[in-house]
Amino acid sequence: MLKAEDYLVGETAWCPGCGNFSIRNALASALSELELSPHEVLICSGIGQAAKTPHYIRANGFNGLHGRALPPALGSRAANKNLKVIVASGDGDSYGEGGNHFIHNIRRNPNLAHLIHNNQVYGLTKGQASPTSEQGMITGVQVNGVAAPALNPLAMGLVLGAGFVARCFSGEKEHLKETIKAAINFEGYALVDILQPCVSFNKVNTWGWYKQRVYFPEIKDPQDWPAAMEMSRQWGEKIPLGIFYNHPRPIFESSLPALEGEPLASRPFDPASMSRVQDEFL
Amino acid sequence: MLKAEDYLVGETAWCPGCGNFSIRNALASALSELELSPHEVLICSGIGQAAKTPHYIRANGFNGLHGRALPPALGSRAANKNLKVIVASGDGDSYGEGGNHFIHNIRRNPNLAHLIHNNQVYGLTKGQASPTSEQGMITGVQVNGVAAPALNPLAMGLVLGAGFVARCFSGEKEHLKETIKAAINFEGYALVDILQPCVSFNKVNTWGWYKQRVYFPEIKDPQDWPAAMEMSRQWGEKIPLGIFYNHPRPIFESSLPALEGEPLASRPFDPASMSRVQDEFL
Amino acid sequence: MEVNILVGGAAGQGMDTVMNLLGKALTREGYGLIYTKDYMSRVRGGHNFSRLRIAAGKPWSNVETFDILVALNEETYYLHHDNLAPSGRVIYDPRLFDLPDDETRGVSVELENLAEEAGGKVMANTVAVGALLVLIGLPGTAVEELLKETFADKEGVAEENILALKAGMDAASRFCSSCFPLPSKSEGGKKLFIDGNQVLGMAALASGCRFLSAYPMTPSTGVMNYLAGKMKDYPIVVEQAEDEIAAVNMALGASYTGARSLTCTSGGGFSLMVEGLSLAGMTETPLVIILAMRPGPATGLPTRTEQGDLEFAIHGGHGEFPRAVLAATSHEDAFYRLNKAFELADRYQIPVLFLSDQNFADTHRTVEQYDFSRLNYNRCLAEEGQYEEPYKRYRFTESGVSPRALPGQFADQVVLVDSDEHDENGNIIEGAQARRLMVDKRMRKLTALAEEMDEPDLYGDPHPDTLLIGWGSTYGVLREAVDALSASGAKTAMLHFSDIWPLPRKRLNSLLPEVKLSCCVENNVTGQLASIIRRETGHLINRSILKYDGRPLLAHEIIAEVEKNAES
Amino acid sequence: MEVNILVGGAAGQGMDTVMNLLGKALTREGYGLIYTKDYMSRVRGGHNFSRLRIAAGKPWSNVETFDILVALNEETYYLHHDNLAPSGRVIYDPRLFDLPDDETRGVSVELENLAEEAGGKVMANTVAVGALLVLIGLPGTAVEELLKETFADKEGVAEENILALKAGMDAASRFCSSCFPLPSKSEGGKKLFIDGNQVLGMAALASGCRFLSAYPMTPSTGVMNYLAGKMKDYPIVVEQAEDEIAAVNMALGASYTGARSLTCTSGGGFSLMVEGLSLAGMTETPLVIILAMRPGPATGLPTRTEQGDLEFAIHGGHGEFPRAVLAATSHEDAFYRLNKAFELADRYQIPVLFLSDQNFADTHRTVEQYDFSRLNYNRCLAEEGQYEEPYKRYRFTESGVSPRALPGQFADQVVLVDSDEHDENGNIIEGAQARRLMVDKRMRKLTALAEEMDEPDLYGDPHPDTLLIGWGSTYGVLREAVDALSASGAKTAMLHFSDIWPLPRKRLNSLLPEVKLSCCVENNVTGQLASIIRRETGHLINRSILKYDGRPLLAHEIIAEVEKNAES
Ligand SMILES: Cc1ncc(C[n+]2csc(CCOP(=O)(O)OP(=O)(O)O)c2C)c(N)n1
Ligand SMILES: Cc1ncc(C[n+]2csc(CCOP(=O)(O)OP(=O)(O)O)c2C)c(N)n1
Ligand code: SF4
Ligand code: SF4
Ligand SMILES: [Mg+2]
Ligand SMILES: [Mg+2]
Repeated sequence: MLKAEDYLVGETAWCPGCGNFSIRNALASALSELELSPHEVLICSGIGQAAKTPHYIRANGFNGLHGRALPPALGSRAANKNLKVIVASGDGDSYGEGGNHFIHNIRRNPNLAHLIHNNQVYGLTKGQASPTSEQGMITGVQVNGVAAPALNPLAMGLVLGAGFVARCFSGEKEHLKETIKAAINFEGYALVDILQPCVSFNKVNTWGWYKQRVYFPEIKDPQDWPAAMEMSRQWGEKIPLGIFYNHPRPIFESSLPALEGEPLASRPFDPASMSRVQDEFL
Repeated sequence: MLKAEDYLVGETAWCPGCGNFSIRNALASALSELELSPHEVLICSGIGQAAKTPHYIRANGFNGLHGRALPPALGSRAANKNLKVIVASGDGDSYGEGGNHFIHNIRRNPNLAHLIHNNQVYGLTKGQASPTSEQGMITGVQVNGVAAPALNPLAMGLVLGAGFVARCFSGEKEHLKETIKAAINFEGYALVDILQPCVSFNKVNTWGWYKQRVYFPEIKDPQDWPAAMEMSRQWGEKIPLGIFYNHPRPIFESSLPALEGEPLASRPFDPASMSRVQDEFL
Repeated sequence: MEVNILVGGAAGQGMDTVMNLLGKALTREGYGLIYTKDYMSRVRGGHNFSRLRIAAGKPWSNVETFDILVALNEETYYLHHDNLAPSGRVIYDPRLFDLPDDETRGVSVELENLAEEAGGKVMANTVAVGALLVLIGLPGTAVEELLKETFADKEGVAEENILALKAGMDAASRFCSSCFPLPSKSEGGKKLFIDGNQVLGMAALASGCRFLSAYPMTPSTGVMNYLAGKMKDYPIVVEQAEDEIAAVNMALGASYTGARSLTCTSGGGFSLMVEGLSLAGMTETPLVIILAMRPGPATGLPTRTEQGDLEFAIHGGHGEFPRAVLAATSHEDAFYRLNKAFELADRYQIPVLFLSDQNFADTHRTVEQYDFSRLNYNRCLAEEGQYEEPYKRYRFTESGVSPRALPGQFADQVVLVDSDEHDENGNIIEGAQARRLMVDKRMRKLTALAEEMDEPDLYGDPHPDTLLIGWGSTYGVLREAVDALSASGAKTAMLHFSDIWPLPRKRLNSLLPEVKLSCCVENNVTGQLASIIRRETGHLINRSILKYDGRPLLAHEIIAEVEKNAES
Repeated sequence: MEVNILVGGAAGQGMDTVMNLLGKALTREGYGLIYTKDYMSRVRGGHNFSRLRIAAGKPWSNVETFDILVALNEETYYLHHDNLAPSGRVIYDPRLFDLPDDETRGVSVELENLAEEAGGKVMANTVAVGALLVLIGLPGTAVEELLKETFADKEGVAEENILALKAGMDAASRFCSSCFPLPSKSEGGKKLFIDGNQVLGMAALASGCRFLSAYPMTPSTGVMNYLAGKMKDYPIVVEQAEDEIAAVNMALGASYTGARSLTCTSGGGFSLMVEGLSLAGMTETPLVIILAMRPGPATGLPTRTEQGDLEFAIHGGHGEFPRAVLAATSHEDAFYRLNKAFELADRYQIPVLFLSDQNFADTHRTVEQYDFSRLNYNRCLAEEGQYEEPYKRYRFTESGVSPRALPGQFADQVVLVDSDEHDENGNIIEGAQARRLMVDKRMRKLTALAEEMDEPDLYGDPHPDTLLIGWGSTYGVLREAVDALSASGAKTAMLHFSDIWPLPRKRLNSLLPEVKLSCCVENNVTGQLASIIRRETGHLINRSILKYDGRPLLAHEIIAEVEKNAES
């Protein structure tokens, strides 16, 4: 069994004090505790600070285009259902540029864990508002303050039928690690929105700001949708953390006859054997 | 004052019996009753059967790209705030290809009415599933039946902060017309999802199917969000119609200092008068 | 001797049914034919029509004039009667409309009434088929067989249709029978009756394509329909994406993890895919994209044909990376060509664009059965022991092609691909030297790739005075034009490209200096191939014949243009 | 006589502050300079550096060797000391690291300590500026002035910074003072100190651009930042779009309804915009797109430079439609050139691509003040009485340009634009003839448009033996290369394109046959301009100097390559 440290590779390009470090560590610990070997795991990401994660965790990695972390993850589930697929990317990536894939992959429900490093800002491009930026936050582009209300990813997940909806905070490391483990083990699409301080650009939602507000509500029934909705809409003085909803439904892969048996990627093939397919045109 | 018929132009390319006709008529009547002249109105659409609407209503029209009805509508609100902007397009257009614009324009809250001709199918491309197709519906592409649950546009609208959320049925013409009028008059983004039979490709959600199910619930408080959420989630044996939520909030345009005064489009300008802007670089 | 038929009516009136029945029956009877569609971007109403040409050997293209007009509505008669041969015939339903008094070619068949008598109005098309059979002197047996196969599961339906068919035959035989004698049958056993999209779908399936993600878009949707239809019985996943961006990125994910992957679209969707194309180039992920062209810009003419996206296919996507562009020329070739596209994608770990267009996609022809043993499935993956440990996805090699492993293929080895510039391992780099090395590595692939390109097909006089140059779906019509021009004594040949990029130049360089007139024939307004030839070889093509009205080129148009030129 | 300075350190250490202060102060004092940035795609750490060159007249490009190195960390010293002149100096903080014993060029200044003493560590950069001032013999007054302006709202901060500045001056003066004498001042009054993105942003604002929708993407974001900063005081809306697709479509909506509209992006974002580009072509909606290039494919090197998207700019987007492609060559020209882009977009109702790159975008230079009266704002709209009723958006005209009205402009007239092929009114059509007419109408614009293109700038010997050809941001470096080559006696000239498409050909056609050596110099790996020249004129460019490591070309590299060629 590999230890958490064994999953850590590469020299990070993150700022000292960035919340990404804790998320990376939690992910490494989760993989270690789940006894997943690096070659069994695939991490997909888009572009951004968070999206550099595949370079910093020893595992297979698809570091694709900005906003496009989910589609290759979906494709990889079709081609090789044996891979544990984790999407680890930013809030801009997942909810901004990638918003349409967010909507429709929740509906599809592929078996993967989606970890959003939600620093409520565009980090890599130096501090513009992201879809989750607080209303009123002033940036170099939002000079009059962010006009639109912040997008609520958990509530969106719930109305779109996500079976696993959780909020974490990078500063609550144990909870984060356990939630990531649960998300990876969850059969279906698991949404984990992780509040993450960006020390360089988000001067509103700092570590202290989060720390003061987060709490762990008692979750009586993780299959109580209205309760989950209510919790996911709490934001402000008090911000609840936890797995608000946990209710599996049939996964994308189960609708595909081709996925019975060996993974598609490893099945042998001989074109010559196929000639009967032309009979229908005779 | 123009009569409803005066707004009808062009030879429609829709199938006889299509629900689009009623929507077109309701829109024409609404414009007439609101005493809006054709040149004061702009209809934006994408591509699809519904998206042909700008050709069939006498008004300004921007018949753009598939999925991209909302962005030009937003741009047009910035350039000319005097125009009454209506987006009239399909479910595939608005919730499929255009999903990301749907999300983020709800958040922006521009002053426009978004009418979705929701036939729960891709009409123009001959019958593939749309995001709102019923789970299990069989098509030429979804040969094993639609696997994902249908997207619920109203619930999405609600969690994203839409201030006006309504469901109509093309077969309930008076209600449809009145709702369109209310949507056009609403100060902000108004979402009107209109159930519309597609006689050629949707053999599940037919006129009769809808007719049997739709009803008008009593809406006690159109500002009761949880109640609106509950109504918008009702689907199946009973499908409620009505303006489930009506709760204005500051509009996109109000956050823009440039929009005070004359519309941007009509302000005169002389570049030579601008030379002071270079002073900051001296 | 040949017979040409045009069936026209409103969308939804079922021209397809008529043509499919008749085409398949004729194919089974051993005739060579081509069937093309002209249809509007709507579901009901408007005016659509289809042409069927039955000719000796195998006809390569359709012609403008015809012998039999099936006018399913009055408009059809007025729109088309000018091109009906003087000796031709019009099948029409006298209950729907009357022909003008001076029209002597009418074959009035009460299509709807007879259908209703047979069991239902919907069978009016079957009645029309019956009438057609009589006019061309084909016995009903083949069609009856087909009806039985088609409606095998639906009790009584085949029988009713056979009644309708016979009613049509009876009705028409009162006017004329076998008045349009069929040409000689084609040789060489049973043929396929198949359209271009089906050819490509079948080729993909038989090439071991395991994953198609696409978003519906005319005229590419047929490929998706074909493959979706195979999901129940074959190891393939077809996923309708939420948009074309998702489509191309899903396909890249599936390819990266090991499935031969495909996406298909038309111009507008391709526009949305070019960022993913660029990603394929950067990550060196094999991918085949079928780009079925239609007239642009923007939505353009959704159901029409054009060859307007060639330069876009070559230059689309930001940054510089190797790619191949191949095209569907004929039903005969495209089957093997698409297999080649998959092979090239895997061998060079590059994206391969496969250009089709509405003209190719929607055209049915009779073709020889395909030889599936000519297809390949070489994934070119690193085998155990064929890579150095630790595995590095982008290891530098002389050819520029790195040993490719799949995620999970080797215990303890991981595969990292990256959209940023990267080192051999796939990790982000920023250094100037590292960048240069990686660009050079990718670009080195072009040397061997260029060698793989087939020279354009040379057909006609080996030392021509006039050289017609084309690419893609104009193959057939150019061939017929060359035949006709040659028959009238002009030394004519054609050079036709199926592999377009990297542009094969040998034949161009040897032929162009020799010919008196070089002429690019293209279905676009700017003459894109001619520009590319000049760019790559310096040769200025003398003349271009360009058609950009959304309709396919016809042989007589090309011939007239060439002859006009010869005169001047 | 010139002075070259390199400041290096980790991202976040504030090289920008040093350079901006110094650069602006020098500009105010009347010196000509250029300041370029080399930075990584990260926010903290790594290694970034900036170069500042102060030279007589106005320097056009930077050079590799320098006189003063400000090493904000140890790594910087080791990475760069090789290129420090033997007589050079290294400013460093001895509390952070030591120089090697044999390094005699050290100017040790306790940057952080002195800053802390003055009021805070953050002012370490101000201390460094002080040290620099001493070395180049510039009095502190100009910087002090600047500090006062910058911190006008923040009580006490300016004073503290002035203390820090003086501490730096004192510390450095112990080593050497005025040991790098400054060149002569440039002539002609007060100059601007401005970077490329600011030039474009200001040009847009002063061209009456009223709407910018964009999605942040390096190196284009500076344009967005500039214009967003003006939202409070000028009639302009800047909207951050949810993605680049939204950005381009929003801009089209705003343009259609009457605002001069702009979007800006880099290659990946442009890939996502090309469908919208095609829509602009089809709907004939004026639009300017600034494409700030960076190395691709895919994410590539986000903060580096490349000229890799020229052919993509010309051919991107499906279907065929007229467009213009212009480029930023120098700060002097780009200001007026972008105005021309807006004018062309309005005059021809077409999309205009304006190519910039990281090298241009991030480079500050001192330039003459712009003459705003040279800018135009001609919207080319139909005035009352200048259109036929009913108004038809796509009325056929000889020029191909239809009278353009805005929605709501005329009572009872409506304006319909359509992504499908359409008739004069804007309504969907499908007919062959109607299609042909509308394609011809659009394409007719090209005739006049081509006439608008400026011939490439010819600089150097009017009858050169060697002709260097370039485009875009290489203007300055080519100019310096030509000067140097000419000075050494070689008959050299450059032909430099700012208007690229439709390609102006007169000068090419007259010069290329005369020169002994033609050489395209490009920041890409495939030599795109050379290909385009061959495509359009048939001329084969003899040689290409290509750099594709993400760094801008340097004059000495070009000179060496040209001389190597001259020898062989
Ligand atoms: C198509 C495209 N558009 C824009 C960019 C530029 N870009 C890179 S990362 C980023 C935002 C990142 O924000 P987020 O996803 O929240 O990640 P963070 O850096 O905050 O972790 C943007 C806009 C890009 N790479 N590609
Ligand atoms: C980029 C792009 N992709 C695909 C298409 C093809 N297309 C046209 S309409 C349509 C679906 C229309 O469905 P919907 O929006 O529900 O409209 P309906 O026809 O049902 O009214 C599609 C996929 C296109 N025109 N452009
Ligand atoms: S910019 Fe913000 S998110 Fe990015 S590494 Fe720095 S602290 Fe983290
Ligand atoms: S296909 Fe369906 S939606 Fe389209 S016009 Fe016909 S009935 Fe209406
Ligand atoms: Mg972020
Ligand atoms: Mg629909």
